[in-house]
Amino acid sequence: MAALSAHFTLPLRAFELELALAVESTVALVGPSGAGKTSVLRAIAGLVRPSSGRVALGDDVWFDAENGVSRPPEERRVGLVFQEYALFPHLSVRKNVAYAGGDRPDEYLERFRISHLADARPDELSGGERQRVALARALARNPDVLLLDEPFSALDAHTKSTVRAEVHELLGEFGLPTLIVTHDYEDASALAEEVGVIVDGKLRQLGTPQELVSRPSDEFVASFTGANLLRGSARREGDRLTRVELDTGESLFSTDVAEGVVGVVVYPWEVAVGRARVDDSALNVVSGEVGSVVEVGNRVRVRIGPLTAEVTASSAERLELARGGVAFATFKATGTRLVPLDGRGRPSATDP
Amino acid sequence: MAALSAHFTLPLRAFELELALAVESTVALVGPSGAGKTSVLRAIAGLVRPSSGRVALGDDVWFDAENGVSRPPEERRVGLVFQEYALFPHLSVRKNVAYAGGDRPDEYLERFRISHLADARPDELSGGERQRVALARALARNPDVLLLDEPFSALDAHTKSTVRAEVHELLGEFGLPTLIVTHDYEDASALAEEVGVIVDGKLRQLGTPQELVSRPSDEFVASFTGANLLRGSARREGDRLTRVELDTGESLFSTDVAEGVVGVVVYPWEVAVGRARVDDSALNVVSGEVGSVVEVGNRVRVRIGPLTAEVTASSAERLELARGGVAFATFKATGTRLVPLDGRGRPSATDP
Amino acid sequence: MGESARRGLFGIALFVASLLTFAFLALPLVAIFVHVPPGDLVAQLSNPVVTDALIVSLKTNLIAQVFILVLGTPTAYLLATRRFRGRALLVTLVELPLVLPPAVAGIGLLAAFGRFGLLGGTLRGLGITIPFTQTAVVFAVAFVASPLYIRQAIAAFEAVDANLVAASRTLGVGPAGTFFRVVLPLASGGLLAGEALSFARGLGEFGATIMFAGSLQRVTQTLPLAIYAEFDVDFDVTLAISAVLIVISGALLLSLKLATSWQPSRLTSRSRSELLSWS
Amino acid sequence: MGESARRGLFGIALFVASLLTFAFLALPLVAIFVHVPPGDLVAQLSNPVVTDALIVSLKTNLIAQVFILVLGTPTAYLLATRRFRGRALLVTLVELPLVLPPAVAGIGLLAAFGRFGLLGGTLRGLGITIPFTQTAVVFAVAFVASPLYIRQAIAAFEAVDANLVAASRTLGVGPAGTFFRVVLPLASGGLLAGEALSFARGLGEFGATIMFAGSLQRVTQTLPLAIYAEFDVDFDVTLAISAVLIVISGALLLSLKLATSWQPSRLTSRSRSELLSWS
Amino acid sequence: GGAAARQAGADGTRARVTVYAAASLTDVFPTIDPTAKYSFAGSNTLAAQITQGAPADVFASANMTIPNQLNAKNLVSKPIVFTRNALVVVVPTSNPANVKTVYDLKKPGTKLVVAGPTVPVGAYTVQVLRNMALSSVLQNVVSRETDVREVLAKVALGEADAGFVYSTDARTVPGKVKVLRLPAWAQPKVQYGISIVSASQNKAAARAFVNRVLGRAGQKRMIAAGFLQRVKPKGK
Ligand SMILES: Nc1ncnc2c1ncn2[C@@H]1O[C@H](COP(=O)(O)OP(=O)(O)OP(=O)(O)O)[C@@H](O)[C@H]1O
Ligand SMILES: Nc1ncnc2c1ncn2[C@@H]1O[C@H](COP(=O)(O)OP(=O)(O)OP(=O)(O)O)[C@@H](O)[C@H]1O
Ligand SMILES: [Mg+2]
Ligand SMILES: [Mg+2]
Repeated sequence: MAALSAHFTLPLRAFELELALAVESTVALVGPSGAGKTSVLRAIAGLVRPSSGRVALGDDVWFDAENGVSRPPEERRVGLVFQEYALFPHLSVRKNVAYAGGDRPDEYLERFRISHLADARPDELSGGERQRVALARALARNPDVLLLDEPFSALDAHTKSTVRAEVHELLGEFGLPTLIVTHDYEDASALAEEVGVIVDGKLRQLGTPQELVSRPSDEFVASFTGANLLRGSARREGDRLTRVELDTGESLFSTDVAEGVVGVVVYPWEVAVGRARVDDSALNVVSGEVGSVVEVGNRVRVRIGPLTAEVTASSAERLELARGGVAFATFKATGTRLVPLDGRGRPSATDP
Repeated sequence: MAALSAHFTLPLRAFELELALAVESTVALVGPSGAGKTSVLRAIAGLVRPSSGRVALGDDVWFDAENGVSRPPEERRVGLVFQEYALFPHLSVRKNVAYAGGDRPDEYLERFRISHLADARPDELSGGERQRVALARALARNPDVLLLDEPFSALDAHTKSTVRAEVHELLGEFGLPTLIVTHDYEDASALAEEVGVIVDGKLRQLGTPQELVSRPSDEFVASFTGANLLRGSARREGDRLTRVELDTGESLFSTDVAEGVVGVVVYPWEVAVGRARVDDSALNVVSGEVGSVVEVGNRVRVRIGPLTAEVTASSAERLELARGGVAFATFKATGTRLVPLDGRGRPSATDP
Repeated sequence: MGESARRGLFGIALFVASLLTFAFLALPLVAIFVHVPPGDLVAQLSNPVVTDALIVSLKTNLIAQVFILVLGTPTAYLLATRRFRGRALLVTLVELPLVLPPAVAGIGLLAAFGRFGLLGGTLRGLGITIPFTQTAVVFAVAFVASPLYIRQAIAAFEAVDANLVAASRTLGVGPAGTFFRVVLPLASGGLLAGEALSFARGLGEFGATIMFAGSLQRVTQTLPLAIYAEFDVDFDVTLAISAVLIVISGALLLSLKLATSWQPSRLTSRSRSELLSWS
Repeated sequence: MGESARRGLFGIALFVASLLTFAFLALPLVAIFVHVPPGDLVAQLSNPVVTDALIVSLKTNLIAQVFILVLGTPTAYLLATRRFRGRALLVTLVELPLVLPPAVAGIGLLAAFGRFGLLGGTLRGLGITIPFTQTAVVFAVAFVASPLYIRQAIAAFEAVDANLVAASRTLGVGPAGTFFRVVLPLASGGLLAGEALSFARGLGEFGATIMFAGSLQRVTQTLPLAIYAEFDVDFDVTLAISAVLIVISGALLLSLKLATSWQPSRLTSRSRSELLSWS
Repeated sequence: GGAAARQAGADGTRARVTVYAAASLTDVFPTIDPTAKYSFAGSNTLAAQITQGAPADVFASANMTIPNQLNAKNLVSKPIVFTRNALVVVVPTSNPANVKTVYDLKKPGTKLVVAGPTVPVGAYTVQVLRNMALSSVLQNVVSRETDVREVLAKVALGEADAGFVYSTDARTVPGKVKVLRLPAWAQPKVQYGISIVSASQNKAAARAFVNRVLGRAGQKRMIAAGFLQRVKPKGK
């Protein structure tokens, strides 16, 4: 399987999309709405023309600004699954899958377990079914690259996990170079070996899910991977610790090295909760009112002041978090990371 | 605060919406797309007229089929937040919030931290900001009931949790009777004391999140709360155990009592994973290929045959689940629940 | 309460205004049929003036519509899918005949294709004369009726979801294939509607025809011209012909309705209607 | 490769067809201006025939448009927001004049309001004569031009998101308030467009007017009628008047374009245009 | 509605008389009374409009038949002959079909334009041709216009090769058309009749106008415009 290599710049309304990617197995791009995710796929598929750069599959060049090469979409062997699936409403499921005239569409109907829907119209299908038809159609064109745009955003929360597992297995079977874009980090980490975080058209960080979680390059990546973020100003303390003065006045310690305005990143499952203050120099403590208490499976996500902590249902019971009141969130200095605050790309909903 | 009581039937295209509700504090309705959730709110707000039934706030009757009472929307004191927010695109944020002419809108702008956006047009706002404007607008009309339609569906995954916490706190402050509809069980359980599962216009089960998880009334509720579901036929075995013959041939034991075709419900966190078969009469064992392996925070959701299990990252490492191969999922007979299979309401994406 | 009172007033205002509109628009049509006993209506269909005019009208209009479809459709597609400098100007050009006094259109056609018109010399060189011939009628009709079709077609093409076109392209089907397999089927409703409108408008063409093609029974005298000619001879005949034309136009329009009935989003309109069922 | 070849052909076909269309539509207009030295164009504006006709046209059309707006808007809103039995029929009725030969419209108006018309007796009783007066012109214009406005208005009202109306209602604002504070502002673009079209169509009205109002200078002789009349007297004058009218209509249409330019979803059209920038 | 209607009539009532006159009088009548309001068209069309209740005060027709018919229906007063006219053939000055005499009109392919049979001049045309045994010429007709001025216009534009109009019309487009006279013996009796509309609100002014036309000054202008004496001078 030839790998897809794409580096280009594409002027969008509000900013310029600018990235370089090499897709061999499965890569996912995560980013907020309007980050330019769909535009990336459109550029690779040849639906928009970048202002500069190069897009090639192996040594088959699809786009090259220098040499004025720009193949139309129908001459690039891409399988693009659109955000809203873009099934042809006037054609039956079978006709949709057979549209590209690929060899034996019925095989694909079989494979995607939609044979029983062959004669239905798209508008009679459920979200999950639509999704499979769209995938089948894209693959029936037997492409050399697979591009998925928000493959799950149109699904109910409860069907999503099932579908996601299916898709994951299918991707395995076909083993095509695949580029997925989504705004849901969990989807991305579930499907891709490599995840890139894209904001305002720029790639903030590209790496394995583990890397993103263990070494987020900035506050935005951190918040995307589900971490808590506390703003403060850092000062070295001794040679191994950094002291961070929070805007709230409290101060935290981190084993990361940094100076000036930073964000302290700590993941909910690194945070322990208690009703009494523990005094342990190795532990950071943040106290606050108990906010929302959310049961997730057998665990409970509880908000304490600026922090979200994740504790077991049992300990939540023991601490009677449900009744509110003050609580103390504690986490190790080693459990924290410090990231620069460039002031950009903050999740808007948390703006002051 | 007077409570909202609503019981009515409303013929929809495909089925009849039929439910009875009493909302004193916060109730959430969960259901798949097309279940009739929005229609419930529309009926209560007076935007559609039920064919029969009664809607009243305390003893103030809004709708009563018998006595031909049917107040128009503007005469029911509801604060309805629409699925896509339905902000007036031609009005500034301030004008939107002031639309109902409620006393001092600026207070609400303050309270919802959108004063800095007062003069912006809705289309210049981020999802999270829109959401707060919509809430502010609905509350500025100072209503007696709050109705929220998919309050988070328009948000990026990563801003959602933050916003959800905010909303939860605001609901606390205002302490209005609130009815939320959503297709995301997690959202529902996060915000509401009582959660109802609605499918095809019928209320399947109404109870606290804990009740739904511990005693799902049917396969649909179970799958909605994130459980695994295995089909099989049950036969009593001794007086305490029930043996369930799975379609796959394997057989499981449950402490629940049932006969005939049933669904075996087991939650991912009740399932342990191993590479070797453990033989323990008290343990159910299901073996299968390791499918998708998804990291979620510090835990890993792994698919083994028909089951999804949730294990710690560390044990996932130890078992090298990532490399696939066969694995064994084990769970206690006491950890299972048996639900009747009415064949309806199965999450369509998992249809054969 | 004042609110509901005002609401009542609003509803009444709506109702009264609509009633007036409908009355004003219906009266003239009703009046004609009142004057014309069904018998006459049928009898007129054997009146040579009417039959000849009907034939001329149909023949010229069918030819004109063929041209409108064959040339107008690509034009509409171009205008709907391309953005370029001067596009607004071209759209205006395409719509201008719609708002131009037909008489002016006639003058224009004379000035362009008449003996001493811009192309007069060229045409004479080719031994072609257009004024006073059925060709002239076709020209007049095509000129006056095309905008109605092209406008609708542009709208119909613009309404086709761009993502479907994109999907077709990424599935390896070129622009042509995409046009015929995706765009055309999805736009067909709107195109049909536009075509019906355009055809009806063409059938009614009067000012431009009389100026550019003159009026000669069996050659260039279309139904509207016949009406005008008959007007001073026998008002009853005129009424009867009018009735015939109303029936034709009405039928066309209804077929149009059926062709497009599916277009407005059902849910939206339905729920809105419910919403306002009190006001 | 064959694909790209076919694509080339398709592009060329599109291009050629469009070129032909534009040429055909532009020629008559160009021709008129070729014949008319700009001097004449200005001179005509002081020709009493033209000025009288211009005054009559403007007066009658303005009155007609006031009626169309005042009565047509509620009618459109009713048809856009209510679903009831017979609605399709009423919509057809509203659109019929659009496809009716203007001459027939004139006959219909005569049959309704003429001396021997349905209401003839009643009107004479009230000492009112309508045919061949300026009132007749207003009637003719209103009858022929209203559909263009009402159709657009219906579309504009239907395009207003039902949820916004619902939101306004749940915020305690009744139907009337909602109409004026939400629906009207959001529909204004479409309404303006419709109004411009209707006004332009009215200015061009010919067939119905000559039938129902005759052509009496300073009373019922509108610009189109003046053109027709002058045609017999002095072709150059006719050309000049035509030029004047083309300029007016063109201006109207362009203003219309501007009024509606924002309407088609920008993103869609843009991305579509890019999508096809190869074909 | 009525308001506009009355007021429309009103600018007339102050002695402003409304005259419905045959198209061939388009140029001459305004010289006789510039203050009157005119509607020029085919006499037949005007008649139809008067029948439909058009607010005319005076009706001047290009023949006697039409006003007599209206008079029979008591729609207008008994028509008085106020002038006469003669029929001619006009051809474009460029004369593309090279028509020298009326007999050349027989040449097949000649584009001949005449007025409709209900229009006076159309009827006269048929008579002339019958008188000259040239009815076959009518096979060359390419259009039947709604009034004489339309015929003239089509010829003046050069679109038509020839057309039958009144000699007075021919004079209104000097240099644009050549006139082919028709033999006196073939000429039909072209008499113009003027009458007062019974429904006129404005009879006084109407009578005044008629007298003006019949009066010396009026007749002078008619003759100056090429019309003939009201009554044939008893040939010597
Ligand atoms: N062809 C284009 N030209 C100019 N600007 C564009 C184009 N397409 C999209 N944009 C703008 O570029 C930005 C990115 O759009 P895009 O659809 O790629 O974002 P996205 O990440 O896919 O968002 P979402 O998650 O909502 O789908 C948006 O602000 C959009 O308005
Ligand atoms: N006013 C109505 N009359 C008839 N049928 C309706 C009406 N409104 C909605 N429906 C239909 O009733 C069903 C429920 O619609 P509704 O919008 O309430 O579902 P929902 O649960 O809100 O779905 P989603 O989660 O996608 O918003 C749908 O099938 C819809 O087509
Ligand atoms: Mg996107
Ligand atoms: Mg909904």
